[in-house]
Amino acid sequence: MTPSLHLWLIPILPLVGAAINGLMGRRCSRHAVSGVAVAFSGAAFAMALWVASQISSLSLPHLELLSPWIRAGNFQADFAFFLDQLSLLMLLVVSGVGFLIHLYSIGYMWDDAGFSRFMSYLNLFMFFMLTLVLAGNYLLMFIGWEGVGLSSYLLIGFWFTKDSAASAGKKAFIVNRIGDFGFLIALFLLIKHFNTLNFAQLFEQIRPLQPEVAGAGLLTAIGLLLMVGAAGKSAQIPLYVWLPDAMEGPTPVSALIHAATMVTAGVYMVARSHLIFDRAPSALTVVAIIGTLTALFAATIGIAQTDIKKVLAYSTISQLGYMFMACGVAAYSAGVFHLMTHAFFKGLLFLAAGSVIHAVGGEQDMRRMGGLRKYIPWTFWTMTVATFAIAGFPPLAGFFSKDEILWKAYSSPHGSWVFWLIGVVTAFITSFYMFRLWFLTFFGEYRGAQPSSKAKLATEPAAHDSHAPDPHAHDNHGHGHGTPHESPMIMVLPLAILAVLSFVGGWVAIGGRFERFLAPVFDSGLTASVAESAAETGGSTETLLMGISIAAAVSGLFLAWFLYHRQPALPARIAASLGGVYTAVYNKYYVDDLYNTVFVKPLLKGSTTVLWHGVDQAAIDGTVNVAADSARHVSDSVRHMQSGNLRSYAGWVAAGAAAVIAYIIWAGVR
Amino acid sequence: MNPVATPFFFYLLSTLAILGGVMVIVRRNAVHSAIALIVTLLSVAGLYLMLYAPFVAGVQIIVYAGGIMVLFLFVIMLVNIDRSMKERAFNKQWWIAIAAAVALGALFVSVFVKSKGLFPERGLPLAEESNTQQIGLYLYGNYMFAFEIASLLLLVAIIGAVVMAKKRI
Amino acid sequence: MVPLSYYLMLSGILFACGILGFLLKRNIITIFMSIELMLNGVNLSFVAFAAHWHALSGQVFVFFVMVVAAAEAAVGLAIIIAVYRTRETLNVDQVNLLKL
Amino acid sequence: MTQTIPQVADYIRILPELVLAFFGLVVMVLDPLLDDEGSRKTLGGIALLGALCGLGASLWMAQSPGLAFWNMVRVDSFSVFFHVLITAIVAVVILTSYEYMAVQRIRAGEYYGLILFGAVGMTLMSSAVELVLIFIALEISSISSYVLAGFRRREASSSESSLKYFLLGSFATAFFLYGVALMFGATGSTNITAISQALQAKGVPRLAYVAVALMFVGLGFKVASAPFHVWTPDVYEGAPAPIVALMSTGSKAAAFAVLLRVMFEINTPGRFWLIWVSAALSMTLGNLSALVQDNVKRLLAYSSIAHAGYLLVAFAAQPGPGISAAMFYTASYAAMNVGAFAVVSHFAGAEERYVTLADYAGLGRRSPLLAATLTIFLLSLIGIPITGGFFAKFYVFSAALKSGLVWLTLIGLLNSAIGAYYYLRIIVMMYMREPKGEITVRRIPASLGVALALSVLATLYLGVLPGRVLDFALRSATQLMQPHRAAITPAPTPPVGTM
Repeated sequence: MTPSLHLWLIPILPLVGAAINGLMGRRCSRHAVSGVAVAFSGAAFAMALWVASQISSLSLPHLELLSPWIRAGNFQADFAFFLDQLSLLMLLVVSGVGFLIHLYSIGYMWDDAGFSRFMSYLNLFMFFMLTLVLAGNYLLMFIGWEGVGLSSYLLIGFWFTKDSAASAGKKAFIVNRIGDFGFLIALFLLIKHFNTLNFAQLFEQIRPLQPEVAGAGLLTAIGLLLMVGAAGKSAQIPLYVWLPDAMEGPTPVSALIHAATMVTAGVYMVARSHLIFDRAPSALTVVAIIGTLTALFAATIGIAQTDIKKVLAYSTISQLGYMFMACGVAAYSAGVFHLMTHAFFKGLLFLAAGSVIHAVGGEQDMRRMGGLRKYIPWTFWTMTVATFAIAGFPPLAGFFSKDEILWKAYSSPHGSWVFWLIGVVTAFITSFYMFRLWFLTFFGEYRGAQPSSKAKLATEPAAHDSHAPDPHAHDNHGHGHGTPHESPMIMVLPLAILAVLSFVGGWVAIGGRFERFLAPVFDSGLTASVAESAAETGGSTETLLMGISIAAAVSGLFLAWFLYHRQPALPARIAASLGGVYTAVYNKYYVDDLYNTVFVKPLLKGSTTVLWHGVDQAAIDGTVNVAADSARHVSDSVRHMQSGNLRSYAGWVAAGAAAVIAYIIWAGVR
Repeated sequence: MNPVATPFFFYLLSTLAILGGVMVIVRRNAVHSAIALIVTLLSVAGLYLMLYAPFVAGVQIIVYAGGIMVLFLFVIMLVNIDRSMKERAFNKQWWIAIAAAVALGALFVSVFVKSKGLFPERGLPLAEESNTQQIGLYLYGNYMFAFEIASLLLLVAIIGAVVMAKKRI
Repeated sequence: MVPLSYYLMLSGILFACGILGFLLKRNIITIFMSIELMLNGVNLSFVAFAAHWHALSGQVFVFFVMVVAAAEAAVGLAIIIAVYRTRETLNVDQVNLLKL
Repeated sequence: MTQTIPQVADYIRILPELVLAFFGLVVMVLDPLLDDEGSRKTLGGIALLGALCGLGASLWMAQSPGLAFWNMVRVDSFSVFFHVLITAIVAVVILTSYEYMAVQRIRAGEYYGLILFGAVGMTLMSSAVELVLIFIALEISSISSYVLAGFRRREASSSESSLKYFLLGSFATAFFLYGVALMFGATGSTNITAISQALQAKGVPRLAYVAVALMFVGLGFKVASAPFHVWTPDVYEGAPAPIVALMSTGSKAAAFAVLLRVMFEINTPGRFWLIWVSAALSMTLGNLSALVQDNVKRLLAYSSIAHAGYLLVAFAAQPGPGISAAMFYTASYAAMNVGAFAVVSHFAGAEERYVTLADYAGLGRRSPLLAATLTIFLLSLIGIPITGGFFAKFYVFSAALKSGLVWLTLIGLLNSAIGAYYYLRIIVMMYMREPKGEITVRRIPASLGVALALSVLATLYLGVLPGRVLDFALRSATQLMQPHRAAITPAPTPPVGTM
């Protein structure tokens, strides 16, 4: 028996922080509150690092049984924590990124009236997320799962005086509930057939099972239901609708919950359940298809967005799609790898976006930004790293993970060139909209509000993206307008660290080290191993495909540069050349125009009208709204059963009795 | 065979009971309904006698007809009877009510008709002479606890009645 | 000898009469009387079954039903008086403050 | 017929009832000697003491399981479970009433007396194994709640609620009684064990089916399951809030105990689809009607109908996991609902003026503690993990799916999604809306604080460490299943009637 690591301390630490801040934060100074919040999340991170350092002396998977929990009949679930390479990785990512975002939030939320409440919620979120990651059985995992949903609801609705924030929070909550049913039913099925939810015993029972090739079967059903749960939490088609709305929350929340950690819980869950999926090929295919479609779909919507956070939100959905694509082709380690790098660069993107928003006084519309690189150099440079990383430029982190996924999508026995092709197209679009964002925000001229005379350049990092700030907050509205200004050090520091990670984070995979690290976890226990069949293709094809994906990234950059950096000057040049020569330059513009009308405009238009307005808003939101309306309608008519008249009530009872007796006579006769 | 249990008496008493029951429903005046109900109660008491249950028959007359119905009449007198009389006796959905009740009644009756075979006649009557004594033994023997706890029920009823009928609390 | 099922049918009819009265009448007191009618139907079948099974426990049960009926009558009529005090009516259709 | 004197053990097996009745009598005797203020303070204290002594007596009673008073009462884990649950509920309700009665300025002597007497009925329902006794106990608890519902004497709505409850309650009781009569006719006995033996030995006569249906009507009414639920919203709206807490948890728990005994110990024939349909209807109707409700008391009434539906799902499942899941659900529902109504009764103020959803706007700011506790209860009602409501639903649906009730599980889960919406409405109101008007929220008095703390602790305990309670429930379930199996002499006929 390996020595106890006291893993339970890791989630408990942030909980203590949350409790302290929640109960006493109101009465303490902001310094004390931030000290507590950072100290406890930092302690969790330190603990995680310590655990990582002990790993060589452990036999993984390492199971820590805290106490028996439920032993009802032959069903059992324990308070147990489960540490293997996968959960260790998740642990490090969650606590590390979480810690950085705690730091950042201190600066960002400093002047908000609900500062202590915010910090308390963040800590609470960390508690649930770490529980989810470390859970030794599905039940504990589900508790963390629901808990992160709850804290996400609290944090999205943080500026609850805003109607949109409140309803966004509610939407997130309810859509997530739908996904949770899938998860719950899957758990019930597991209980029914395996009588346990503990990972160790459960997987022991599943391991000897053979794959269900013909399609339908118990494991397929469980896999599909788990995928429903994952789709809800990780914002996949068709349950992604809540994530863009969730951007109503404060930006650090978007970074922590809706980019780096919580939304990846679905991927983690699928990876954790890989033994089930390995034996359910049709469920796996569904996962891959959903992931691929989501990746493409969300990316195309991302093109048409003008709100900087919405672009990032759709980008998150799209990147999550990549991860599911990887899981769907049974390349779990690739998916988890992308999960990790994505946590770095997307967390960074959101934090940098927050810094931008903060710099321009709460403006989120990219059309009213521009030229910001002069004003906020730190933000600019870190954002640049992140943008290149997400676009997949070597040697940044995103390149390695995305390339790995694309390669696996092509070469895996579960994969197909279709997945690869869509993946590459998506990579191109991703690169395009990210650089569009980059150019619009940082290059050209500043198109925002002009500096006003009374603008103060005080460090005013308050809740600028709250359009209707909490009335109890300080007067934090209006100060921000003026010349864009850099954020305080405490916000810049996390940016810098994440930038470094986004840069070097992918290097761990060089030479397949990452895959080997996770290999013991993802051993499918089946005879036909993924790795063997992949090895035979290898070599030149891989290099070729890698080249294509780099080319896609570069062309995305080029197109964005062409349209959003060069084109802004277009009107002026036309004016200059009005009376003059039709030069090659003009001709080039003609081509540009043609190109524009033939390719870009339809794409944009299609993206806007068909996908965004049509599918996203009308079809899916519409369905949700119609469902809500009709429920309300039915509710109103059902309510009229309650006429208040005693005799009609007695009539219901009598009619019910008549029905019951009639049925039972019929049943008795039968 | 016990001479009392003749079909003639059964038909007479059951006709009276049903008539009383119908009159309870159709009369507008609450006092008339109450009197019709007393007729039903008395004829049911007669039927109890035919079923070898003199004690229950006695209790039926004393408690029901004598106690409960007097209470009813008393309350009818207490409240303003004129106004209640003028109102229409039936509500508008009378046919739904009739349908539901008739359906229920038909269901019961059909069950009993069909279950006729299930209940073969048993010749031995219960001992009528010692009936009261036997019931007394039951009440203070096996049913002692139920009998005691029934007193608590009556206590609750008394408290409840006092609370609800008090002018102010 | 009258067969058992005749008694049972009579009890069913009385019970149905009670239901009918409950559903039809507007005066709260007569509605309450209908409940007594239903209880009588029940009692009759108890006594009939007691005769059938030669089991006195059926008659004892009837005794307890009567106790309960008396208790209910006392409380019920008091409640009716309380309602009458606040509403000045015994029409059940007008007692509908609470609805929807 | 045995003519012996009851033994000491017999009295120990009804000790909680004796203790509760004794304290009820003390309250009634002291009532005339005290003025209004004294009646509220002293008698409330005595009643609380009574409930606590009842709780202690229930635990003591657990030491001597067995039959008492010639097969009238059976003390087993099952009845101990409900005794403890009900006395605990009563204690919390009394704590809640302590302040409520002062605010409403109602003389409290009879009030506490009736609560204690009603508790006698409720506890007795869970241990009685003779239909006579079940019936009398049911009536004791019903009659006291009829009267308690009308205790806000200055309000017309309260007496209306009392009247509706009374008339419909008696109506339903008549159905229950008719069912008992037919069961007696079918088996020749009114003792549950004897009935179950008779049904197993001789096959199931058609009459027994009808009897089960009629008993189900009566008990379905008491537990507020569709389509016999119509009385619930009206009665809950008019009745005093602490009494609603008692009715929706205590009376309901007792009625469920009877239903469990009747359904499972008798192993009633033909129950499956009855329960199935009733469960599905209750969940759907309850949740749908609650969606547009603006009165919080009514909303919680509809929610209580929905929860009766979830609970009935467990009844449709296999007996073993089903009974234990139902018991666990009853306990956790009691914890959260008593708490929720405690908050409602505190917030309602004099004459229960503030009970609409709009009144709750901004409660999070005006009284953070009150809002936070209510939030915990509402989250539990939704079924969020680490609250009792989660495991309650979890066990019920897991039991249902284990028994292959896929559709019922799906309906239930879908319903709990709909349900989340209207509970969230309250939470959103409390935290995300500006307070309107100047509703002054009184400070939380010590008694209510204790009541809330107990409910919160119970809710969280059941949500974090459900193991012990569930274990106990499972053992009770096996005990409940055993006696008639053990008592049956090996009969040649196979068990009949399960459809």
